[in-house]
Amino acid sequence: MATESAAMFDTDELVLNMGPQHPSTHGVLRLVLRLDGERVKDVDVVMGYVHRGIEKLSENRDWTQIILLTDRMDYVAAATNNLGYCETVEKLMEVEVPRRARYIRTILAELQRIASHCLWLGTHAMDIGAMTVFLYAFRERELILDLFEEYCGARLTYNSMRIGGLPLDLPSGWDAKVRAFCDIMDSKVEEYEELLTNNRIWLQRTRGIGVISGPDATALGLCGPPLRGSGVYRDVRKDEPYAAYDEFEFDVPLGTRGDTYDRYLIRLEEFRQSIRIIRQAVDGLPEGPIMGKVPRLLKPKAGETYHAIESPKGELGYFIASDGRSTNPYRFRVRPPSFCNLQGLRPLVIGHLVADVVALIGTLDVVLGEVDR
Amino acid sequence: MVDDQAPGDDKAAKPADGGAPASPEVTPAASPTPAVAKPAAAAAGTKPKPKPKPKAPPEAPKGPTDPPPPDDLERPAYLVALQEALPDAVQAISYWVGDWTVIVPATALLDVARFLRDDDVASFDYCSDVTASDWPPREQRFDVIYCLYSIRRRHRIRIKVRAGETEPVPSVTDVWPAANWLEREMWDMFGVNLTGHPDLRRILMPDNWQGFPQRKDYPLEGPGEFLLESPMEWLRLRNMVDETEME
Amino acid sequence: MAETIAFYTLSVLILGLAVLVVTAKNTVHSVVSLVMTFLCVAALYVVLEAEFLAVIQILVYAGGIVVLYLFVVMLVNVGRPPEEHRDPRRLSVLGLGLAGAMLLEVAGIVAYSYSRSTSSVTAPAGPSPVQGNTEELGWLLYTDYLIPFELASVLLLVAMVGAIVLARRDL
Amino acid sequence: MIDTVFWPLVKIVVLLNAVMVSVTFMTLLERKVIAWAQSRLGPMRVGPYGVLQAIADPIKLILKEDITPAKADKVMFTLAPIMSLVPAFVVFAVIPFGADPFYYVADINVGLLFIVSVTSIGVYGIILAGWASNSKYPLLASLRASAQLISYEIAVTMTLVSLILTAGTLSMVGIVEAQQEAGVWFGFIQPVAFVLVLIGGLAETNRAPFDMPEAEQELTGGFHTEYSGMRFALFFLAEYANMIVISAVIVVLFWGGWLRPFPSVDALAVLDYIPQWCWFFFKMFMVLYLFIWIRATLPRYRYDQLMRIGWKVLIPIAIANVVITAVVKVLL
Repeated sequence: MATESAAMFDTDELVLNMGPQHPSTHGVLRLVLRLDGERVKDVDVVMGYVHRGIEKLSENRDWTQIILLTDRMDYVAAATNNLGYCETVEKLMEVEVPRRARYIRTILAELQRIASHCLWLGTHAMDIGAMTVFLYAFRERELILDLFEEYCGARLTYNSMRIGGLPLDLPSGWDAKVRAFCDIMDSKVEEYEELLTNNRIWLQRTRGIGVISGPDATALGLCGPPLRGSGVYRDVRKDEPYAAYDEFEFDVPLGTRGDTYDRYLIRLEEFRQSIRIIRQAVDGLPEGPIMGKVPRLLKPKAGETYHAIESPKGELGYFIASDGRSTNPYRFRVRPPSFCNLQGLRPLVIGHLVADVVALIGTLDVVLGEVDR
Repeated sequence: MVDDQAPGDDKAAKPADGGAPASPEVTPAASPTPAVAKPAAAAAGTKPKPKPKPKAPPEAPKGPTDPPPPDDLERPAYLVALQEALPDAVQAISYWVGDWTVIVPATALLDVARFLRDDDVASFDYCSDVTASDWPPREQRFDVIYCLYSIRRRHRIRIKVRAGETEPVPSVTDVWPAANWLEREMWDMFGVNLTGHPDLRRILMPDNWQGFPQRKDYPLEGPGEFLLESPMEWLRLRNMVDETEME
Repeated sequence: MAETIAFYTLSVLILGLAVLVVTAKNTVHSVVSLVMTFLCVAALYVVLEAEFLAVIQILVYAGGIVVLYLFVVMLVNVGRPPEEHRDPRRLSVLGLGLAGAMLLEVAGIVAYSYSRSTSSVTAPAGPSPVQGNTEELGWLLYTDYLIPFELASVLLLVAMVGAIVLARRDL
Repeated sequence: MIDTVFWPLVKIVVLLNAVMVSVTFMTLLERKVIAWAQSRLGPMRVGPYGVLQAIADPIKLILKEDITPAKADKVMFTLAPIMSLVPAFVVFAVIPFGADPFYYVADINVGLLFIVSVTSIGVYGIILAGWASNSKYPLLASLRASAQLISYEIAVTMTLVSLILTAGTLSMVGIVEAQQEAGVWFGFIQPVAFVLVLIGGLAETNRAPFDMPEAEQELTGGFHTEYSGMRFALFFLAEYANMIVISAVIVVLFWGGWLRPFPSVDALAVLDYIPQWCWFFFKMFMVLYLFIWIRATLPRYRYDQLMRIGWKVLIPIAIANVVITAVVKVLL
């Protein structure tokens, strides 16, 4: 009897399988949580459910055909994926991109950043239970998608860049629409702030949740807003300028505490900075060609390079090796920011509650299409 | 999930496509084995099999060029420091379109990694990427590539380690925790013989996957050679895993 | 007439459910039967026009205590098959003895109350200045039975403190 | 016989149907209000402006296949939705929609206590649903829900004590009459109590921002994850019926029930031409609207924060409120 009652007071570990079909794992992420009550003791992150082998596929495609494969990685930020790939190949081929094309690329990339952050804000807020923000954010994202549709005809997977420049010039009147959008977005960011920034519940749900120090975040390879949220000054746009970023003024917001709330503030500030960049780019848009001098048959010289850009999620790097003989890359490797950020989930989550798990998945802003590729 | 197979053995997972029974583990990395060097062998005119591959690439590259830097180019301070501190560790230095690469032997990898992380001039505190590329004709077929970045000093470097199929490559997870998953993915895709990794499991492919998809001799199409060989067995294994996964 | 029907129906229900409480193999089923029993008892109180008592019966027993029972039962039983009854006849002698004693006691009380049927058992000492069931109960508790009432509350307080001390090991 | 059996039965039937219909339209109202809050239109397809959506939804739920999971406890799985629905409906018996006995089923002298005790039974439906589903998410959710219900019940009941002290009666009709005599709605005398009951009511009905038990994003729907079809609809009915109950109780206790504004000011007697039940339903609608508005606006609390608020904030305030009310009552 004594042993029995002792056994009855043992606490069992509850293994909870979260996903891959779960409303807030942002796709097909699966978490195997080991719970003590509702507190997470350990988590095993399982992924690969949408692994399509984009790297392998790309090694068997033309250099140009790969652009449309990159659309499918981070499908909420297709333009930055295009940009990163095209920049890398241009670096490998040492192609000069005309200034106008670089400006337009910057505008597209920053619009894309706003769109991606809108989606992040909506889903993150939704995970924490603020469902109205979700629809507000999607309302603004819709405006950007309209702009993209007008530019290249597609709303999600744009295929909007080419190696050496751009396939299309801006439609007439597009810049005015972008300016109008910037004005709208300015006021909408205020609206998001009103709804969330000083909301007591929002503060309680995000402050002090998922704290990670700057050195830890660096060591873990976090990138983008999660890294900057811990106060590490790292923004590829500033550190290794690409496209036309060295010609614009913008600030890199940094966090101080490294918690979910700081990462939220940073992304909200990035809305404003993106708008600032877009305004400068639209105002200073130079005339000129949109396509550089690129041979018709792309066949870079044998060699390898790694090039990174700042995608909305963080450092999006491409490692590309050309063998100099075939018309496809010999090795095509993507350094997916979501993948590296997702690696930070385990240390962030341990010790928190189940309800925080969804908040932390949200704060890392992972897109499973990019994690799995 | 956690207590699934311990897939540390990359020999068992050699793709055996098209009925080429040559097993690479007989002569590991000693000479280009028939299976791995088949395209090269076909190009050379020798005919090891009566059934040649219909779509063999015309000529397989022998390996990356790794061009040396031009003589008039000044080497960055961190490279000089590295060469001074560990002169034996640097096999070669390569420069291409603005990227510096040091090629180090696998045995010296950890020393180089620690030096690059801790040295004040270098201070490569951020491990951007770990990946590999596969050059089957070469004796040491894998290039394991570490893309490093220094947030403090804002410069980049790549470390490259050449490794044969069974040659051990130490894990740098202790140096940069970021390498944990990246190495897992590299192992998952290439089957590089990683040693000392804390959690070496498949990451993108299913746990019971056979073969390493990113290798150049792995077929692009088809649901995997294992499925082609014995679909019923594949189905059985798959169902079994599904049941045991249900905790 | 209607009251009689209600009384007997409820009595049968209570007895049947009470038997279910002790015979159900699954502990959760047994606890649910217990809840039903309490609800029927409450209904019985309503028939006796003791609404306050009925409501308190539901609130305290059905809505409070048994919920905690259910909690414990659910948590302890997760993933375990319901335990088989061990030798059911082992304690039957003791049980029978207790039942007999209980019967004797009830019989004694009935006989005693019949023998003194002139004076009401529940009559308050002083004249009650209030009307109604609830008020009367309150009046009784705070006049005649003040000390037992306060003692009971102190007892509950002690029990609560004890439970907290037991539950928190790091106190 | 007609007075004691027939009329009450008729009233019960009418009331039950009215509650069911109002629940369906309540869902439509919720969808519409939230849609407007979110700058969209909400249901627009079924009927003009989507008003018939309220009919289409229940029909859909009734026609859906009713699935019982293979490893569920069949008896309890069926019993749970019933156990959560019945208390929610029983409570309507004592809610007075007007001064005339025609407007309520019963006026028992422990009306308020009756409501508290009967609603406390509703927790069984949730616990048993979670347990009987034999699935982890519902189990976690039902644990959350029952812990939440029990803790907030304490706070709400404590607060109600101060109301009882103010009104001097437990009868629902009596409480409204007391407000008439006092000439002021108790919401103005006991604003703290109103806020407490409102928060507690939100928590007890598992509404945002306290909707952890049903947190779709965390627990994939909560204790009714495994339910479908009509049994799910029963939970749905129970939840919304509970909302209506809570709003009705709030109206009776704090906003004068069927009374017009400023019941003691004769100059406004013209307002009496509006029927009493209209006042009641108007006030109830306002409270329900408040519930929906809150849901559209606020994020969700975390479970431990919710419990902390319940035990460390609401209950102490409620107890303090009782003490203060008692002292004031004795002094006056």
